[in-house]
Amino acid sequence: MGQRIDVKNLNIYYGDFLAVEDVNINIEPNKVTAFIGPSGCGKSTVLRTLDRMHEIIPGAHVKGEVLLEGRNLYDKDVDPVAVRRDVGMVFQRPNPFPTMSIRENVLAGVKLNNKHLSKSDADDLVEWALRGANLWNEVKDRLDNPGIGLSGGQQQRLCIARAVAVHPQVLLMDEPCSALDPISTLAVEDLINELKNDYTIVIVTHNMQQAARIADFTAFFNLKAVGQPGHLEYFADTTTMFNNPQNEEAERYVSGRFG
Amino acid sequence: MGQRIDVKNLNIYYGDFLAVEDVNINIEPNKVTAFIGPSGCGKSTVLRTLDRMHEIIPGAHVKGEVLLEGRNLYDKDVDPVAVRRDVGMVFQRPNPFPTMSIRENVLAGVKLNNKHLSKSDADDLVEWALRGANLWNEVKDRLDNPGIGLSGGQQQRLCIARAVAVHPQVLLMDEPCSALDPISTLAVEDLINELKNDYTIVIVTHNMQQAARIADFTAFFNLKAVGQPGHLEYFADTTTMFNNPQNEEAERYVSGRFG
Amino acid sequence: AALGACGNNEPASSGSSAASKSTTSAEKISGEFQGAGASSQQAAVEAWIASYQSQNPDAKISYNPSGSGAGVSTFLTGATAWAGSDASLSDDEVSQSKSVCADGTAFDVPVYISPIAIVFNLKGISGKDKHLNLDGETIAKIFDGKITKWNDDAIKQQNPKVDLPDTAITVVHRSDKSGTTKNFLSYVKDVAPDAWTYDLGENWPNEVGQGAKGTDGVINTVSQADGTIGYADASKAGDLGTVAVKVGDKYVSYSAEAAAKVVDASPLDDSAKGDNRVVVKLDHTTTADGAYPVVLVSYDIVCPAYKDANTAKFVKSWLTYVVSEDGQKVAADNAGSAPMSDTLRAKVTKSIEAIKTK
Amino acid sequence: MKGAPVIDFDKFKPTRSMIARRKRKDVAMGGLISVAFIVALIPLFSVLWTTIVNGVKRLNLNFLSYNMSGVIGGQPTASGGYGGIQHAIIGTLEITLGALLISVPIGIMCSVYLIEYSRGSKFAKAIGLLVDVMSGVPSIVAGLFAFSMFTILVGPGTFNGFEGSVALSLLMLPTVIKSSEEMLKIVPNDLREASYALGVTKQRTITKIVLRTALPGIVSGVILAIARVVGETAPLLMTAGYIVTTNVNLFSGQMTTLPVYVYQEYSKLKVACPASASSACVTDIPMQRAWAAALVLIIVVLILNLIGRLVARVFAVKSER
Amino acid sequence: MSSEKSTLDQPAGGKSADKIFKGVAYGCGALILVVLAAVFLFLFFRAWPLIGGDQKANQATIESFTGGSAHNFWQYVGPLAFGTILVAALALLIAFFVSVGIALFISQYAPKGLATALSTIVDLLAAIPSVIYGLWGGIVLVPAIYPFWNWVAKYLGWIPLFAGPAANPARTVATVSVVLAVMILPIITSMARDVYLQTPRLQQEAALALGATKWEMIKLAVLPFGKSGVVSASMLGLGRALGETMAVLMILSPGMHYSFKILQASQNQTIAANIAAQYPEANSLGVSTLIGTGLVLFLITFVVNFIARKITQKVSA
Ligand SMILES: Nc1ncnc2c1ncn2[C@@H]1O[C@H](COP(=O)(O)OP(=O)(O)OP(=O)(O)O)[C@@H](O)[C@H]1O
Ligand SMILES: Nc1ncnc2c1ncn2[C@@H]1O[C@H](COP(=O)(O)OP(=O)(O)OP(=O)(O)O)[C@@H](O)[C@H]1O
Ligand SMILES: [Mg+2]
Ligand SMILES: [Mg+2]
Ligand SMILES: O=P([O-])([O-])[O-]
Repeated sequence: MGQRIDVKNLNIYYGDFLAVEDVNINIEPNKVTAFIGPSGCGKSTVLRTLDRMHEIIPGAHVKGEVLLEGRNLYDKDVDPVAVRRDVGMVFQRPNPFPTMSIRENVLAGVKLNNKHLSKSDADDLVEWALRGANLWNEVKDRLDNPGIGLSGGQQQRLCIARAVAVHPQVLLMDEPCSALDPISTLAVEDLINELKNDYTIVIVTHNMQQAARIADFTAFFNLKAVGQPGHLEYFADTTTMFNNPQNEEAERYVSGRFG
Repeated sequence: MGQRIDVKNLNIYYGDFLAVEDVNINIEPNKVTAFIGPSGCGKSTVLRTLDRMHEIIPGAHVKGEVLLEGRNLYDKDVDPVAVRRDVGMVFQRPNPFPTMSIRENVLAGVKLNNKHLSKSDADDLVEWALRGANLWNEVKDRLDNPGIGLSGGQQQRLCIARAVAVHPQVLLMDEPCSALDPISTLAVEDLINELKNDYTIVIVTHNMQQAARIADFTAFFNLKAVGQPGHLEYFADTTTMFNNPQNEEAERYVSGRFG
Repeated sequence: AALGACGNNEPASSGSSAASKSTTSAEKISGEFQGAGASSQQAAVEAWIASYQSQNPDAKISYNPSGSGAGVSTFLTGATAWAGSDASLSDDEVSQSKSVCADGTAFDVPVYISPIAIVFNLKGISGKDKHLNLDGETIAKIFDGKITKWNDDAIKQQNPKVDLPDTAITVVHRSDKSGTTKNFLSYVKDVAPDAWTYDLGENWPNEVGQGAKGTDGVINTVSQADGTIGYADASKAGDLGTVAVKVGDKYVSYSAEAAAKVVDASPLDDSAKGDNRVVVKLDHTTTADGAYPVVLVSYDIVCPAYKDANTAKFVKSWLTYVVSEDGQKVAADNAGSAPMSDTLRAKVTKSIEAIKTK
Repeated sequence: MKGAPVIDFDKFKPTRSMIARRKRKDVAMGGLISVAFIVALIPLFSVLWTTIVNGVKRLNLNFLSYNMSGVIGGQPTASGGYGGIQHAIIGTLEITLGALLISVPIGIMCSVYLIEYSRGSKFAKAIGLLVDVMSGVPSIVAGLFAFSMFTILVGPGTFNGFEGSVALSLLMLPTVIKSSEEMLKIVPNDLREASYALGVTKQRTITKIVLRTALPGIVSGVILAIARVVGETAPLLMTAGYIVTTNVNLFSGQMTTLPVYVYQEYSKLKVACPASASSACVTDIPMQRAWAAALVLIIVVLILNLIGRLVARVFAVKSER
Repeated sequence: MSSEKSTLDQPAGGKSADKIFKGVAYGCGALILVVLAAVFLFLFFRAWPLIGGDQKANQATIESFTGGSAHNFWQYVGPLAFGTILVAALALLIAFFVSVGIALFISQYAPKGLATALSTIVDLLAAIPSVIYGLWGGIVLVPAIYPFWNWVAKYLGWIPLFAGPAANPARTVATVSVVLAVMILPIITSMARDVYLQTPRLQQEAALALGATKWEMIKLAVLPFGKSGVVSASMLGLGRALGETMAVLMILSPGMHYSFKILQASQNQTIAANIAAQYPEANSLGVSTLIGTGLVLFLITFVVNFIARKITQKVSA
């Protein structure tokens, strides 16, 4: 089952540069929450603070709290490595490990953590994860082929399978479809719809139609000007956001001519 | 003024592989013609044959005719270098020359034929091209700064300025907005709308809304299966294409849920 | 063939008519021993090692032809049992040796006497066993750049039968510090003191012609162009023409015997400070019949006592073999050197006897 | 377009002569480049050709399986050969292996430090600069360094294979660091992030993902570094010394390597044949041996290169596309 | 299948391995500093007698090295440094344009099959040991190139650089430069080719789409892109030429002059070759002197690389 995330007074910095200001947001378990907003407003930045991936960038740090089921991820004694096991992430461009087969890719999270898995456990896990990612039928006959031999859409689903194989409670996705063609996008969207039964999902998207199609809640981020920090402008359930937003900026944005 | 292009029985090969089959299309002068279709159907490939950029790839060649105002570009005695002067091209990702300033980038093409450009001529030309690309106001104070210091959208417009500065008759654009954020996309779309007064424009786009917004005519390319050659499935004016297509495949494609 | 023990070749059967009598009484030597030094001795030392090891199969001897200077420095650190050197020890080196020798100071004995050939390459004239006659003064003037053409009168007069061309002379000398240079120059300086006024040393003193590294460099350079002249260890002269040097009123071309003669006719250097030293003071101005005065004498440098008795035993037996008639013959056969005379051998043997093996 | 200057484009129209001139220039430059190419190949092929032609004369199994002990002048040995390079091959292998064992772990870890841990920090920049500087250290200076170091630390007159390894490792180190650095750089950041996002520690990410992905490149970089030092002569002359017998102990006693052998044989130039010698005595055997050993050296380098390529291919990131 | 319980408070494994690994990596980074310092210090200690030792003895050593033409260390090392730089600069000058030409030929002109074959050959040639170039240069090239130098001296002799008569055999700076050029050519070529091949397609297509000819495309896109890479390749080549020992040793007839007469013999000598030539016959003080010159060579390469690095930084910025 998914877990809930509560973000409190979060300020996010790259070195001295305040990239995102004072975010407060409650992300419901087992729902899909979409982040939308113009480029540079900090969607990816906020998303990455939810599993402390943000910290990988030298100098990047946060002030404020991110509570996962009430526990602050940024507490001194929390190990970011452990956080990332609970909160999985899928990236904009599919990034299977090029040296690994499909099977190895799925098992990567487990194996890299030095856990020893019996062959049959591993087989079960691979099948479970690939079925979960809607990919099993397409690849079950070639599990030992390299992962990067798959098409873009398949690769992205493989990455999702890899992420779910470590049993996270939350799944973060940063524009998971933007590098995909329409048919692959469809497959991934279908998958997201299914995954929310088991996970809490946060997805960044540029594509408002996509947000409207798959999200339960939508957060609209904005920024006043380039160089200014981004902020959470408006947060609402998706229907409200797209049909009747109570925020002028959000309305301008969702009714804008861009697709 | 723009020129018309007539493509007749064009087959396009990469080595032995027939990538696109038997294309016949008439591209009207001073109109915007959009190429749409699923990934891999050959949109870029066809576009690149229109200024013989195709030939740069080793082994790539064509059979058939591409007539620019009645003159076959592929005639034996036609110099591809001359063709490319008449038919400009803008690419998917902005590609200003990294070692050059904004000003030098704009003049790069002109300088090839005019070794000794007077300062005032050059100044005029730079201003003209940058105004034409809707970029003048943003960069007029820093023309000597490097071109790659600009934002993505600005870079793309700089590339358009560079292309128009050699005063082509036709402008080819291969997904010029796909790497841009919505605001920059808007700027480029506005620009295309203005440019068609002076040029014939052919644009490849993944984004159907974009095609609907800016194109006068739309060509829908399709392919039967991966590995099969692509082909021109349906060609119509944009209104017909999006509202009342007379082709089943096209209808399925434009009414799909993707956007 | 199966790999020899570690790829070692058994000593060649021919050439070394095993030195049976000189070392029969001596006990067999075993162990590993190293020497280093003069490259001029290399060919001779390789032959000696091969023959010596055939009598002492348990002795493993190696010689690094790193150069006289490096050889002596290494010896003075105690890392090698002996050094080969084209120059006798300096006073400084003798006193330094106190710290490596178990007792007393190091001494040098001649082991390798070799004629230095003055080689030239002149189209139509040079060739194997072809000679030009030159006296010391002419040689000095050529090597000092005073005579620049092969058809210079000075050369013509001494070679009336040869049709000398109007070719420019290119002098080729050693560019590295060299015992060969020092010996060649001391000949020139002794016989033509007016024509050759430079200080004596192991480096080439003037800026005439071209320099080349090593004997091989000189020979290669001389072979590569018309009109060249140089000097090199005679065993490497090969197909080049060589100069017959004026001794008395005859012209003598190089040979081992002719070289041996001049050594016999030369006194020992009394100024050499230190015990047991045998340093030959070559008499280049000799007029002895059939003597060839351009000669290189190369020494072995050893201690009178070693910290390790086995090393001392080895050095003693090694030197005994090297200067023995057999040893000298092996060198003469394989390196073209001049066997030392019995008189000289007697003096050398006396010094060798001084090595304490107990 | 409001405010834009009016441009008379006819003025910029390419003239016929201009077009012709550009064409001519294009053809001329193409020609010049091709000529440069051919001119350069002449000496390069001459080097190869000379070595091969002169080298094959003496290159046989006997030459490869015997050392130079017991070889007297130009006379044949008991085995029917004229001595060989077995000792030099062993010396080359051991000394190079020694250098490899020193420089590869340090080099790779240093590049890991530069790319993974401190990209862009001041200290890293300083080290990057020093690595660049180090890649310019002349081989003879490396030799002098090893020589001085052993003289001071072990004692004067020390010659052994390991001393040579130290000198060579100094030459290999920057090459290894730089090539590994390049290879680590091109590992997409995506992969690191993907690994971190799976909750993998940094150390395991680096060893299991980053280094593994970069492995083919690193290996071929290392092999090229070997190929570069395997031909070093001057630094080995002053550190590893020269010996005619086979020495398998890297840490004690002198060792001959192939390039040193080539140089030593070249220096001998000729040998004398005693009057009594049979016709089997060859006076210019040293030069023949030098060329044959040079040929072996080239073949060794060639094989190393091929292995490098092969390894790169075998370990290459597999892809079906 | 997912567990309810958060694992946040379970310690993640591999923490100590992480720390150790990081420590080792840091250590290896710092080691580079230590090594270079060690190189400098060991050479410096060994060369110390030059400064701190008996100056009379030093003078005697240097006079014996030079036959009395130099009396102190600086007089000795000056012409050597000059010769080193002259030879290396000439070699680079010759090799640079040819290398760029070959690299362009391989990366831009040659058809794919030929390009691959040529690349392989160039890579192999880059690995040929310098002792072989020395052998070849000394034995094959010296006699072969004399007629050419003779011609140059005759017709271009009015240029001071080519002042005749050309030495025969041609064991001159000119010949050595050619050999070194041949030697560094594959090195520069192989690196230049690699950067040229990496020129983004997009840049090349941008140029061609503007109506550029092939050469103009190269000038617009390929050369600027490759500039910093080619500069560092050249510097690598220069470094190699500066430090080359055996090839110079086996070919050059040395001299100790500040001379530009590259066709004449006995004009210049390089530091590296001089060390190799004098080292075997040098006594302990002589070795110190030679190590002193080695230190100077080290500093020269240090400065050259430092400048090169600055140049590449500027170009790529
Ligand atoms: N690594 C970084 N270092 C410094 N600043 C950064 C970094 N990454 C992003 N930023 C800055 O942080 C701000 C937010 O960027 P972010 O990438 O989160 O925006 P975004 O909404 O995801 O945009 P997009 O839609 O283009 O992905 C921007 O001003 C950006 O310039
Ligand atoms: N350089 C090339 N060499 C060989 N085949 C190619 C090359 N470029 C494209 N193709 C093939 O030609 C076909 C058409 O490709 P093209 O890039 O024109 O499609 P597209 O419609 O532009 O796709 P996309 O929307 O992804 O840009 C595809 O099958 C593709 O694999
Ligand atoms: Mg983003
Ligand atoms: Mg395309
Ligand atoms: O043996 P040399 O001293 O002349 O090299």
